[in-house]
Amino acid sequence: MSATLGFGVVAACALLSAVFVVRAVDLIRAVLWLGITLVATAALYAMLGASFLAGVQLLLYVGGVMTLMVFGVMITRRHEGIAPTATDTVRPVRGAVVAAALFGLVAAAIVNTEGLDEAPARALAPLTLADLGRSILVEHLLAFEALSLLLLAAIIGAVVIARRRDPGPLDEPTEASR
Amino acid sequence: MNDHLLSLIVAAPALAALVVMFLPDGARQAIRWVSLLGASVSLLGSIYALATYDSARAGLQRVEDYPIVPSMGVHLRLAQDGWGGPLLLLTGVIIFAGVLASWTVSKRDKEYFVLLLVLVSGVLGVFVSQDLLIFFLFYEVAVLPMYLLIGIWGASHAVPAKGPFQAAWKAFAVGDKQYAAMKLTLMLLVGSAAIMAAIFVLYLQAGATSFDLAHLAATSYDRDTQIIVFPLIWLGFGTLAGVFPFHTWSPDGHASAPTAVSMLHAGVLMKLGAFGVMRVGMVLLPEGTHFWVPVVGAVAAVNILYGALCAMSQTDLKYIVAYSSVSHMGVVMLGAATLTPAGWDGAVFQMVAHGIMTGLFFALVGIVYERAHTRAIAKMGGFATVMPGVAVFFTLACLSSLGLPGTAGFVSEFVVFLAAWRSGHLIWTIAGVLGAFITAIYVLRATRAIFWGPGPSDDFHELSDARRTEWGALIILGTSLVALGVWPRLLLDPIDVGTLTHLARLVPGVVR
Amino acid sequence: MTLSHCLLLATALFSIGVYGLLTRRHAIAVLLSVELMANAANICFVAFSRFRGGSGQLFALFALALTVAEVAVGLALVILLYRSHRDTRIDLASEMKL
Amino acid sequence: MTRPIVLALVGLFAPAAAALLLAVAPALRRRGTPAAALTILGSVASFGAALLLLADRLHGGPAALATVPWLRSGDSVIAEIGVCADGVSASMLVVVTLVALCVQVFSLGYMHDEQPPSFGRYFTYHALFLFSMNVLVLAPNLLQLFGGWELVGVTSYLLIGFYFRKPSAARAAVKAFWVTKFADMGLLFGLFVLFAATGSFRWDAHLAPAVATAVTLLFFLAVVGKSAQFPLHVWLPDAMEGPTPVSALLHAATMVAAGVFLIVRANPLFEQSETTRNVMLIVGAGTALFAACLALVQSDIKKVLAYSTCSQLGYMVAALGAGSMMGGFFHLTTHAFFKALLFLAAGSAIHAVHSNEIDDMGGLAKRMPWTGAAFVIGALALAGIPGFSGFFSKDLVLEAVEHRLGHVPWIALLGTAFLTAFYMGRVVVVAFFGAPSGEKAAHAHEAGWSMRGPLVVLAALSLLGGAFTAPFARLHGEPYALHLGVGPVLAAALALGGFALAYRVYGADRRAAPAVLEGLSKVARSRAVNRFYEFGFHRVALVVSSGLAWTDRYLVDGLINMIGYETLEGGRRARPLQTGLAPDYVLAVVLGVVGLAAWAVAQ
Repeated sequence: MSATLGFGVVAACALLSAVFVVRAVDLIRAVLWLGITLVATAALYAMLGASFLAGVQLLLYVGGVMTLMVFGVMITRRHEGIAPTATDTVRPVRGAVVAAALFGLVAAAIVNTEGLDEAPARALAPLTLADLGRSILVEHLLAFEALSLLLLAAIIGAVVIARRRDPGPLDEPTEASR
Repeated sequence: MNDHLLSLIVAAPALAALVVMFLPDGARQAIRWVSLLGASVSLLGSIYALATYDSARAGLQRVEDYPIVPSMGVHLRLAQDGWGGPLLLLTGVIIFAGVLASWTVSKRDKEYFVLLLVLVSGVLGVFVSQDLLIFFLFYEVAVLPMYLLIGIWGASHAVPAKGPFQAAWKAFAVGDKQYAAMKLTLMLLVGSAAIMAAIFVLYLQAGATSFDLAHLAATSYDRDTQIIVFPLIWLGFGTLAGVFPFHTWSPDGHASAPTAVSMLHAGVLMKLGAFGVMRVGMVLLPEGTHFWVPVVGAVAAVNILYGALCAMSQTDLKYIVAYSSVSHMGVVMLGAATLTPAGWDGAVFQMVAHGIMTGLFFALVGIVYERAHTRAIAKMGGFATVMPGVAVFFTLACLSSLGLPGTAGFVSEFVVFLAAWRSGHLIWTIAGVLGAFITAIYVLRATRAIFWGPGPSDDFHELSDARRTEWGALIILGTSLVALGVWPRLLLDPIDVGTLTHLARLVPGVVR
Repeated sequence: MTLSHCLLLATALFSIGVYGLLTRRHAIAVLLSVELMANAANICFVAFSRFRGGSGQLFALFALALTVAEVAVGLALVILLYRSHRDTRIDLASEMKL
Repeated sequence: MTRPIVLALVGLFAPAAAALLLAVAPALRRRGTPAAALTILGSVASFGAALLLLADRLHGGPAALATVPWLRSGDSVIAEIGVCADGVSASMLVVVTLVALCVQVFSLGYMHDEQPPSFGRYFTYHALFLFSMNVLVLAPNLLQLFGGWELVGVTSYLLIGFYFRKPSAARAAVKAFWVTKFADMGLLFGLFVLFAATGSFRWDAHLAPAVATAVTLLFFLAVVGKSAQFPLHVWLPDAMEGPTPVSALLHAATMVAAGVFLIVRANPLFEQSETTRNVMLIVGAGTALFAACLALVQSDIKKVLAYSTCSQLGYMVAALGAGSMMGGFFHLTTHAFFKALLFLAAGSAIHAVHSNEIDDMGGLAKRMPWTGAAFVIGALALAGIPGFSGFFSKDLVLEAVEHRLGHVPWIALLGTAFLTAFYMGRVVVVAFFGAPSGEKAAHAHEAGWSMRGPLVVLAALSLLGGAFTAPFARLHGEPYALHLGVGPVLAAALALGGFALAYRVYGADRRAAPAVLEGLSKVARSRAVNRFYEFGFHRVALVVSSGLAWTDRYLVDGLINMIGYETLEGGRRARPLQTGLAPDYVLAVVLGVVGLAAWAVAQ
């Protein structure tokens, strides 16, 4: 019972803050609301027995990604456009309808799926950290290595893309800046 | 006996093209001689291949087999059957003459010769491929360079917008060379798509283990499949063979194309279409063929008559020849539709005969056009005075085209019409013979208008008779035309061997 | 707390992310929405791992790493966009139009 | 190889060798004289072989046949080519090669003023013609005969159009080819029917009556074209645009007679159909009379002779229709000699006067005695005056025709005999007697021996040709005895009357125009038959053709253009969908996801 209550609280936090993420006008605030969602998710992981993942989530996301985002916001503009265009009135409605439709469909599918909440035939042994480590470094070593390569590539790529080249394009508006 | 002769014949033009590609741009003579060398290797090789084909043994000879994708059963499998030799020879003759006729091309000559040679490799490959997928690949290799050859080296003219569909004229410059090239390519590609679909149906129904034509032919497909697939192949390949009403790429394409390209296209490429219909469509799908053959024959008869009638009122020399090709390809399809040994012999013979004849025609038209700078017949007249040699060969081509005994055209038309009549298709035959008569009207009218009459007017001061390499082209083509007309068994006997092998599957009675 | 609860929660988060994706115009806000959606997916992984077994956690871990990479590249792109357009509203970038 | 075969092959290939050599060696051809020498050499060889062949046959030598398979398909031989040396081919070969030789020698003088290249071209065509004609004559089956038939058509086309710079000659050449080619479709279809019925192209097959009628009627259509019978005679008068020796050889003596030769050859087939023979009788007699009428009012000497040729070919056709192969064939032979003679003599006169019009001539007999004598002998032979060759052959024809179809054809032919004498008398009187009508005619003089020699040879044959009647009959295994019945006497009397009348009318006034003839010349000038064909070509064929060409360009191809155009338009209409804005694409992706989810749920 307490687990259900805890889940309810966590879920409420996550959803509410998620709504703020997508509705906040000020981007810094949006980033911070996202942080709350992520923390709530980390809590959910912990409740689901994935404590290591919860830790990683906190470290990587809340610690790393959030910081990055804040910097990104600081480098660029903080607010969306000043003058709202005609599409600005249509767009939220459209988005809401589509998102609601998606949610409705998937939720209906989940609710209608029979036997989703039945207990598995045999009890599951909880996944220990050791199991996880072995799984990563033994069974899925290749994928792990590939992932590290990908990360390296992403980092280098990010640096290359974002690196300021000649001062030219920044200082003078080019033809591309319409 | 495996002397890799077929590989050599097929590869020689492509190798020559490769060499030409690495020659410096300015090496005009070297480019031409290397191209001619490649063409001669194919020509001589095909003569040798034809001469050494063992008619008594029949069947596939000089088989070469290189696995390409063994898991799917794709093999580069080349072999010569009875039909292969004559058709290789035709291609050899035409490309040889075509290179000679292109001697004076000056714009981007290197690229021109490269494309021409690549195209010919494709054609040669089709005639000896025994693997359907490779057959199709060669087919595409033969068809696609045409786009560039017409689009870059072609000639444009304007066609006024009229009729209920003139809206389309706004979008394309009808008559423009790019228009002609695009129309040709798109129509043929739509045809290719149909062929591709048909090939995969056949492949899958035959167990998806091999594209070998012999294997596919040994499979019996169910009747409904055959009835659905046959029209795909007929119209797919038929588009290239100028089957009505999918022939309209041909007049514009041929009119816009440069000389040697018209020669190759009308002379050889259109035959690929008819060859495909017979070799793939009819041989692999007997029941579908029997079901559809009344339509095929009727459309062929329409082709003959319609093409001839359209040609009669053309005012542009190249259009006349182009429509006459549409008409003559009808003879091929008519022969094929009789499903008799004589009809098929005649059809394949007509491929060769018409190939050479139309090659000669386009070579001559090219010569005239180069000198006179016009193709409008109304402006010409009396050219025989200054270009007697050209006039002689033009008359020869005309005579073959109207089916004069002693020229190759007679043999094929006579045999085809005889076969059609004998198998009871009286209406087709009457249409065909009438078409041949109308041919006599329009070709002789054109000859009279161009060559006869008082000497040329002052507008034409650059007229001169054919020059050295042009003579070469004309003489080779003209001699072949007469030689085949006088002694048709040179090619008819090997063709017959092939016919009997292929027809045996359709008409079980004709087993030798 | 059952599997379907977790899945419903994930769906809800994902849908909110979609809403954000469709409505926000600032590139970074779009990125934030994508993060929400990735997060929802991860919840599914972990939930299935918890209730049905299998290597869902492992997947979640890998997905996390991928997300980080994505964020890095995405932010770099945003910065580039800002530099070339002096703006980060994605609906102004219509270069994809022929 | 037996002797007849060798001889036949020599006869066939001697001119072929000459033609081939001239074709592949332009240097030889352009020099002119060597070309003439080669061609004449070929003709001499051919003629010698033909004579030997005929002599053998007359002494009872065997007929010989040698063939090789020419077209094979499957296990069956479709067609063979080769030579057939029997009585019919031997006698025809002699006639053809002899006349050809005479004409070629004559041409040496007649064409002397041509430039060497065109002189060479002329003789090359002649060699080609002789070869083609021999292919036809020596054909062992009807397919090869058809081959030769078409080839002589082409050489006729080339020779009529020899003066290709002259637009009228160019038109005449093409017209001749079209008309005969049209008729040739009959022969082609006849061959198809024959082959479908018997599986071969032999002329001695036995056919079902209906098939026999179909085959022979189809063949006869080709004969009507080639032998210029009504209503396909229109090309022959125009063909006179060719050089006169060509008219003598092709359009009088040999090529136009090929139609008659075909009937002679395929006589076993024609004998099987009463219907066809009646048609032949009617067409032949009708043409004979009709063409003779038109000949009355021509002022061009060659046109008179051309219509006369039509008329005489009508005789032959009628004789064959009456079942007398001997009569038709023998008239062909004698006609070849005297008509060639007439044309060559006319050519000689034209050469001297430089005009075709008989009104420009006059009194030529005095200045050109050889030519005048030759022409008169020819005219008498043509009119069938007793003693001349024409008398004997016409006798055979009239005898055969007499009792057929209620005497109507017979009367028509007798009338024709009268008219023939009248129009020939007119030409003789106007062109060769009386006073010269102008400077040129007054200074006309005989040409060299190359032109006189052939005239002498042919005149001798026209005069004495009657002597060949008996051997000719023996050769063809038919009984022959000269008997003077009503027909021959009546015909001779009518001929004499015709001459007399011509002398009465034109002797006094060379430009006399009797009222009867006025009407006729109106008919001749109206060119009704020609106009019918012209209408058919310009108003029907060309209109249909340009209609179809328009359809092809603007409907068939237009439709295809339209498909392309609509595709482009469709793309243009679909283009706004692509905004280039990322959010729109995202929306599309999400909608896709929603769609997929809906589909998954619905499953």
